[in-house]
Amino acid sequence: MAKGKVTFNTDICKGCELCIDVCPVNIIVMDESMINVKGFHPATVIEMEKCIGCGNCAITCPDSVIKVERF
Amino acid sequence: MAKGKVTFNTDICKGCELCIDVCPVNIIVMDESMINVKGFHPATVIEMEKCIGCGNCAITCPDSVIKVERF
Amino acid sequence: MINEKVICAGFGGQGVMKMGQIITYSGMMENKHVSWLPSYGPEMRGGTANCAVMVSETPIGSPVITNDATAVIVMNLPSLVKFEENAAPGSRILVNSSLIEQKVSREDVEAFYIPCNEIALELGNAKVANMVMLGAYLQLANPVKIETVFKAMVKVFGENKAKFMPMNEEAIKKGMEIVKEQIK
Amino acid sequence: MINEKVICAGFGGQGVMKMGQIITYSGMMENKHVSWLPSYGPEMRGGTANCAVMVSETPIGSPVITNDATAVIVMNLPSLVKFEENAAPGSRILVNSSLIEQKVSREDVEAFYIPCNEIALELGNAKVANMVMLGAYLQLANPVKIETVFKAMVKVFGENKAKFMPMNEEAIKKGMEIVKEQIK
Amino acid sequence: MTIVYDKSKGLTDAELHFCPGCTHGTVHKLVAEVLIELDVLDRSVGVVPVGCSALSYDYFNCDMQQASHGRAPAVATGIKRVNPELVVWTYQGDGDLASIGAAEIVHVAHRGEKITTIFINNAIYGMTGGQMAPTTLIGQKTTTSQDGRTVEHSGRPLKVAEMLATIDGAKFVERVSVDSPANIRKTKKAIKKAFELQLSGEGFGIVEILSTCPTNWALTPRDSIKWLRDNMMPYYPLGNLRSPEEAK
Amino acid sequence: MTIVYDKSKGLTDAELHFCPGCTHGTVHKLVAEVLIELDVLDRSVGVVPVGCSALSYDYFNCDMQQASHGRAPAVATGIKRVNPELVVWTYQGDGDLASIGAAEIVHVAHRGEKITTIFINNAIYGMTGGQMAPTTLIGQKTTTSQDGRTVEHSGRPLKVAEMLATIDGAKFVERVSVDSPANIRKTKKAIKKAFELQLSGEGFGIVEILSTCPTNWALTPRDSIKWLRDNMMPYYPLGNLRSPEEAK
Amino acid sequence: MSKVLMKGNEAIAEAAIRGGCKFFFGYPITPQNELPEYMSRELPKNGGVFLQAESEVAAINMVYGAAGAGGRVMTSSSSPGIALKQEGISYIAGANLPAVIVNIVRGGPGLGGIQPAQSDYNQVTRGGGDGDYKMPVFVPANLQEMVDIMMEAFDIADYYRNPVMVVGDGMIGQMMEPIEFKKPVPRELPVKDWITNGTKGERNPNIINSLFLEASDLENHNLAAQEKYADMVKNETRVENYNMEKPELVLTAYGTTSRICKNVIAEFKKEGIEIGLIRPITVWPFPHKAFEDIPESAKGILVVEMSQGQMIDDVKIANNGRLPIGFHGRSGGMIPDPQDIILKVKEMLGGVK
Amino acid sequence: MSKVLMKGNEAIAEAAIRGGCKFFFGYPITPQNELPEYMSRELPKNGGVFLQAESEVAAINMVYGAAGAGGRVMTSSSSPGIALKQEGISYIAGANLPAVIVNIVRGGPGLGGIQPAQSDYNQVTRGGGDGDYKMPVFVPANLQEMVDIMMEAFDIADYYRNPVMVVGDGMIGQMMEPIEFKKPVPRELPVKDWITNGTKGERNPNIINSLFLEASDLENHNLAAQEKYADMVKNETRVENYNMEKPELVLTAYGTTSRICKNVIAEFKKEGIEIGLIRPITVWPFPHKAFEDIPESAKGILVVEMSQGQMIDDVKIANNGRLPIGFHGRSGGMIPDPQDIILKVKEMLGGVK
Ligand SMILES: Cc1ncc(C[n+]2csc(CCOP(=O)(O)OP(=O)(O)O)c2C)c(N)n1
Ligand SMILES: Cc1ncc(C[n+]2csc(CCOP(=O)(O)OP(=O)(O)O)c2C)c(N)n1
Ligand code: SF4
Ligand code: SF4
Ligand code: SF4
Ligand code: SF4
Repeated sequence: MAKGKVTFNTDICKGCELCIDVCPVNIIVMDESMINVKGFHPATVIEMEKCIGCGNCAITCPDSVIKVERF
Repeated sequence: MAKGKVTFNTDICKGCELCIDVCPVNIIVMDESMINVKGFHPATVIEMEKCIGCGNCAITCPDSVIKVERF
Repeated sequence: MINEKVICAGFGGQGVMKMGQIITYSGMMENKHVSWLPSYGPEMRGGTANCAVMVSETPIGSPVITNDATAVIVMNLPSLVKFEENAAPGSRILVNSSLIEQKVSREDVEAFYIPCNEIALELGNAKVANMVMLGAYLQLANPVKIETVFKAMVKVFGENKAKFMPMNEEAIKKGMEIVKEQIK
Repeated sequence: MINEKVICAGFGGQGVMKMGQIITYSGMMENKHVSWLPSYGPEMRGGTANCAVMVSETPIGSPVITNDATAVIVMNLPSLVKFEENAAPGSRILVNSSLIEQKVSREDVEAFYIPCNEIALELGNAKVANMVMLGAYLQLANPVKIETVFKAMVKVFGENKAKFMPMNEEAIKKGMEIVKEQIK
Repeated sequence: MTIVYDKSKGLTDAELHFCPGCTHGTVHKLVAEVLIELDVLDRSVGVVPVGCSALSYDYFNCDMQQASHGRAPAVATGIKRVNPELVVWTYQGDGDLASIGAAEIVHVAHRGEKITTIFINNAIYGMTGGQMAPTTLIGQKTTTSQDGRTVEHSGRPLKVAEMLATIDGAKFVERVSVDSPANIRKTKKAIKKAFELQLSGEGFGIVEILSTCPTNWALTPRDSIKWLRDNMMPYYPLGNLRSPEEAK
Repeated sequence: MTIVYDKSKGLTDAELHFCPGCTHGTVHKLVAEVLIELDVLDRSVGVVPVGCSALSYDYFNCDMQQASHGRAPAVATGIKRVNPELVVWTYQGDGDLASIGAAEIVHVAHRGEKITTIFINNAIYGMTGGQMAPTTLIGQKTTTSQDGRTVEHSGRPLKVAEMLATIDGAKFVERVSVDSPANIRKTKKAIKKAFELQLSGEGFGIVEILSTCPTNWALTPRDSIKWLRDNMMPYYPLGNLRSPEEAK
Repeated sequence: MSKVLMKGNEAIAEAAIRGGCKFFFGYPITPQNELPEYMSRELPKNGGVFLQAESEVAAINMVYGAAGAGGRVMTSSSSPGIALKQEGISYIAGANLPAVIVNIVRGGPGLGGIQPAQSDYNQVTRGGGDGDYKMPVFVPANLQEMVDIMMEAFDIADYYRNPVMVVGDGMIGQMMEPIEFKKPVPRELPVKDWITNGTKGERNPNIINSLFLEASDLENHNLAAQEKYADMVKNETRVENYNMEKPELVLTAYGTTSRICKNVIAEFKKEGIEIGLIRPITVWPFPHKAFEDIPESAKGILVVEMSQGQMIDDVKIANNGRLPIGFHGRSGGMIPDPQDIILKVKEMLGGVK
Repeated sequence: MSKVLMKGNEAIAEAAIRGGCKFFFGYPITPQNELPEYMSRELPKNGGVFLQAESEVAAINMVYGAAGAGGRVMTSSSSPGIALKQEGISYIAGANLPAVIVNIVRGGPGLGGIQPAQSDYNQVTRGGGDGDYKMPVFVPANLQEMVDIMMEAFDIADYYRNPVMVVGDGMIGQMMEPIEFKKPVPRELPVKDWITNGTKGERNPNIINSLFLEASDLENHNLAAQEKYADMVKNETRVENYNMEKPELVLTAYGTTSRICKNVIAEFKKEGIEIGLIRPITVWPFPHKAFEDIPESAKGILVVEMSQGQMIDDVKIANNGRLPIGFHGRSGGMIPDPQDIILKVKEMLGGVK
């Protein structure tokens, strides 16, 4: 399995949760612990090591919040 | 063969000649000897006895100039 | 001083618009002030057609002729009925007597009757009836030189119609002759 | 003589429009002159929302509040920043201190800080933060009777929301209490 | 002695102003005859467009409205929604219906308005003196395509019937021609069916009629018929594209 | 370490004003990515409509024009005719394109204008607060069909792609959806093909994209995706309706 | 009847229904959307029909057809949408059809903005349609007046067989005020024997039309319309003269702007300065007489508009050179600030002293 | 250059091409059809593009796009067609785009007729589009002047980044007069660095737009436009003062109507009565100063229009109450008769003596 890394531009996340549904390894959650400047709980990744770098979340995010790298 | 009779409301004929082409027995001609109030040579029938009363001329005439009877 | 205001009227296809344009064009070629104003209707074909022509040595105000026409040229009956009243007192009305049996009813104008279609047919081309009438008008009013008219004609009809010019010229001359007889 | 000019401001979803409408409706029920004027933007959802409410014993001229608000109610920080200046000297600014850490910078007005969201959560319903604030305002300005407000509330929320009324009433009362302490 | 054909009672006494041999007149007769045969003339409202038939409110023996250019379908919608008992129809040219009025015709079809449209496709703008229409054929010369229409500049002619037939609410769509007595009779049948569809409340019906414009085609009326047959009919196939049976 | 995905250089730094989860944003990215991949961004002019994307001139990193409601195709025509070297595209919602702009979209297709249209079908008017669109589904509740759209009152929803595919000049017509990563990738492919068609000068291309409007559908973004899949996709079949091969 | 609190757009809709409106054809546009939305819900319950048209152009032509068929019909829109309706309005006027058009004005030009504005005064009083037509244009200043006028509007349209326009700015559309629906004084309305509702074999065909190819026919048609317009000028001109007994200066403004002016007047009263207000309630016909009647005490007129100055033309015509005219305008959705008006008034009073 | 005899519509087209027009988008309508027809034939020969749009609405929006892309572009139409263009014109003005719009006016309202008229004065000077926009409106009286203006129009549009309208009545469109194509005085035109012709990677994106959601932005946008309009008023106002040395009465008329007035003046001269004429060549900006400058000798102003009275409003504003104003108008395609004008003048002279 490829290894991936996702980075969120947390400030502009609108908390729509669309990225959650498309992650094949179910590692995206909303960070209930924080509210960003826009007033939303932004998306974040738990267990980054599981990420396969498929890019589904990034292509799905309407607001280009997510950057995905693979190594 | 049925016998027909055609009557032209000569005053409103526009001399378009469309009726000539559709007469199966070729009896419609333009009356070159007269000009109607609209300035046209109106259509008329020669050899009325040949008329079969098919109504082709009448249904074709855009200006409802022609009345067709059958007997 | 030339200050012609001519109405040319007839039905579509009689060439009244061209007639007016030739006069206008000739005037321009002689550096006179001119204008040509057509009537235009929803049915721009068929029906009646007419235009107002001005040829003047001074600038033209309104291109519209009201009741001050110096000449009224009518090629069919409805035109006579409609435009008779536009002739100024003392002016001329030119009637195409081939198609108009009726006479001019006014007393205060000069009336001329030219059998344009018959003359045209005599000349061998029914289409030059308007040129016959034009000749008659030119003879009477003389606002421009006849040579200018012959040149203008080519412009108005287009160079590619040049071969018809001799016939047109002949028709104009015939028209001039005919009306000369009437003046006598 | 009552002549209240209230700005209610917050972000969409905080219920500031309803808050304003309840005041307005109550005023009308008590036969006062009232008006309610919302701001409206291209994104009518999200973003900020605010309305201007008038309750007066004389007819209302302009429904617009410029710098003559008798009370400014702000539920979030951008609203405080934006509307602080609209408060008339000597008037009141009511701040939702749950979401706004900043203090009112003006000296010529009375400032009150009500932790609406926290109180609402304490009451068990995060959605009644606006009612807590409404209570605080009513306590301070008292433009209409509290019973009228309870009646108006039913109208504004709709009969089918009647079951939420006790909670709303409670929130209002709580708001009144809290601010009473501050006055002391 | 039986009368085989006489001027329809659905028409007034006014003389048509159309040019000699223009098949607008032919279609006028057919519409009038159908309204009489269906016995709906006295509850019928026709909407005429801007175009050579702009004056046709004077020719039909029923209530009429004159509509702004392209908007006859909207006007008809207004009439029908006010009074669904009325038999409402529009009569439109190809400039009117296919060009400026494209949105309005698409949307009566889309809404399935219970009206009937008679669409005269003569591949040109008649009234204004022969400009290119969306239906003008490739190579056809008009006053705004003086070297003939080209695909590169203006695309291929719009097939209105085919386009509208994709819309669910257009329950009857047929293309006909008035180039021969047989086709004129078929045209009448199509018009009748379209009106019957309205009477049964099924939806929108349109009859596209290939028609001539001798004046602006610069052909005699007789040659115009031939031109229509040789040029328009191959590009615009006749036939029914949608009928209630099929729609089910 | 390779970058799998990052914000497209075809977009500016401006934050999108769309509601959370609105797939307008998704499509914006795809268009920007395609313009970059085809290396035409710097000779591209986008035309945005009146609708939720009215402000999108701020989001694309190329020259932009804001068009009046429904007329983006006409505006694009003007641009392309002035400068055929430009890569011209319109971005339109279903109110804009299918309702008020029906004539304009039909006629760019009819003329075969060499432009590309991105058509966002979200079955509702977004910007104005959720009114019925021509694409609103039967039974769907909107602020102007509060008991749900009915066939009797408003007809069945308009299938724009099917309608335009009947027009010769529309050389590329495809319907896609952005409900899943796979479909998003297909959408991008379709957009790319449509632009390639423009580059090869073949004619008009349009991609109809089934999209969500969580705000006016009154659903969460995630439920909106589901609603799109369950309700829109069955009525609006995905797929290519016209492509250059087929057109030949 | 007791008072209700309603949002302007909804109040307009309700008043229209109570005024006898049965048919609505319109197209969404901010800031008037609540109006069609209310209609879509309520008209069917009242035996009417609401239809969302494919565009403003289609909507106004549906109104034409519906009015011609005898329906009591209206449409509503906002500035750019009204621009699109100009041809249709001209047709409706040309064909002598009764219809009501509501215009909730926003800032322009072009797409502009959606905030309240009065920059369509020219559009509504001079029109962008072709020809010499006119229509009564009402510009109420509060919801009660708006509602009163809406309830009357359909009668006025029917009475004259003419379109009637009712104009509010975005503020009027969005705000809430208590209103009471009061039946207007009934008018004796002519029988609609000219409508296209089918001859039923009982009469000659009726024709709805604005085409007159003969110039003289068209002129006569226009002259007949002029007579109708003269009647409107005589009977329908409305104006409020406020504090006009002995004003030192006269403000003139309409719609919500006039309310701001009233605040200004109240401020001046505190200082003992009397400022008057002429508030046109119809901007066509324009209340010329109110300006002729300005007392000698007045030293000038200050026109206040939410535009760069459009009504000012009519004020100049009405004033006919008598008094100095000043102008204060804001645009694009900016609302005049009472303080600015006060300054301007003081400047004018100082300037002419 | 020598004179040529051309039909008005064709002369306009030729002058436009010589004035640098490269793009034409229009839709057929009588009485201006010869104009697009000429363009369809001649523009391609001059490296330009003619496109018949699907409607007037599409045409004006194509103009918007083309102007935004840097094309020198025009459209033409007649009254109801111009009504349909109102929204588009407002957008063009709102987005600061240069374009030329020709309007060959016919009788209205509605479908009206196709004979010459001037009943769209309000439409062209006050617009039916939304917002506070303005554009120079030229109303030449003969073909030479029409042609001169057309050759300049594109420069004026480019100079101000503003739409320009050129108006004739049906007569101007249909008549023939000798004309000479004379190059206008060249203007220094600003570089079009704002157009959407692709960034080429060399600059930031250009945006063509009229949307400003922030009220203050939209107001500033409007204020900037007002400055531009003020420049136009200063620099582009045109008028002919004819026989204005010592007139007993002043006629005012524009376009072909003014020519009829000149005939009237000639008639009066014969009687030794001096009548003047103020002939606006631009109706916006309106030549106010010409009216201020009317000599003391004048006893009144007679406005002559082919309408029921529309320019009269601007005359009243310009006159500012100074002189009595009379009106003579014909409409629907009827052309004022010099005799009627003479009678009216005599009545006014008698009336004030
Ligand atoms: C808004 C508007 N635009 C244009 C016109 C001019 N016009 C009159 S008829 C017509 C089109 C005629 O063509 P078509 O619809 O094909 O009908 P036909 O005359 O061929 O029967 C046009 C463009 C108009 N009257 N109104
Ligand atoms: C001429 C005109 N009519 C109406 C409007 C109001 N309006 C703004 S956006 C819009 C439609 C939005 O719907 P859609 O095109 O489906 O786009 P979405 O907002 O859903 O993306 C309308 C009707 C306008 N601005 N101009
Ligand atoms: S899809 Fe994007 S905007 Fe939505 S929650 Fe995920 S990161 Fe945030
Ligand atoms: S078809 Fe009719 S109009 Fe034509 S020639 Fe025959 S009778 Fe006359
Ligand atoms: S112009 Fe053409 S369509 Fe019109 S009446 Fe004449 S022949 Fe018929
Ligand atoms: S209103 Fe709908 S379409 Fe518009 S941004 Fe919000 S979710 Fe998207």
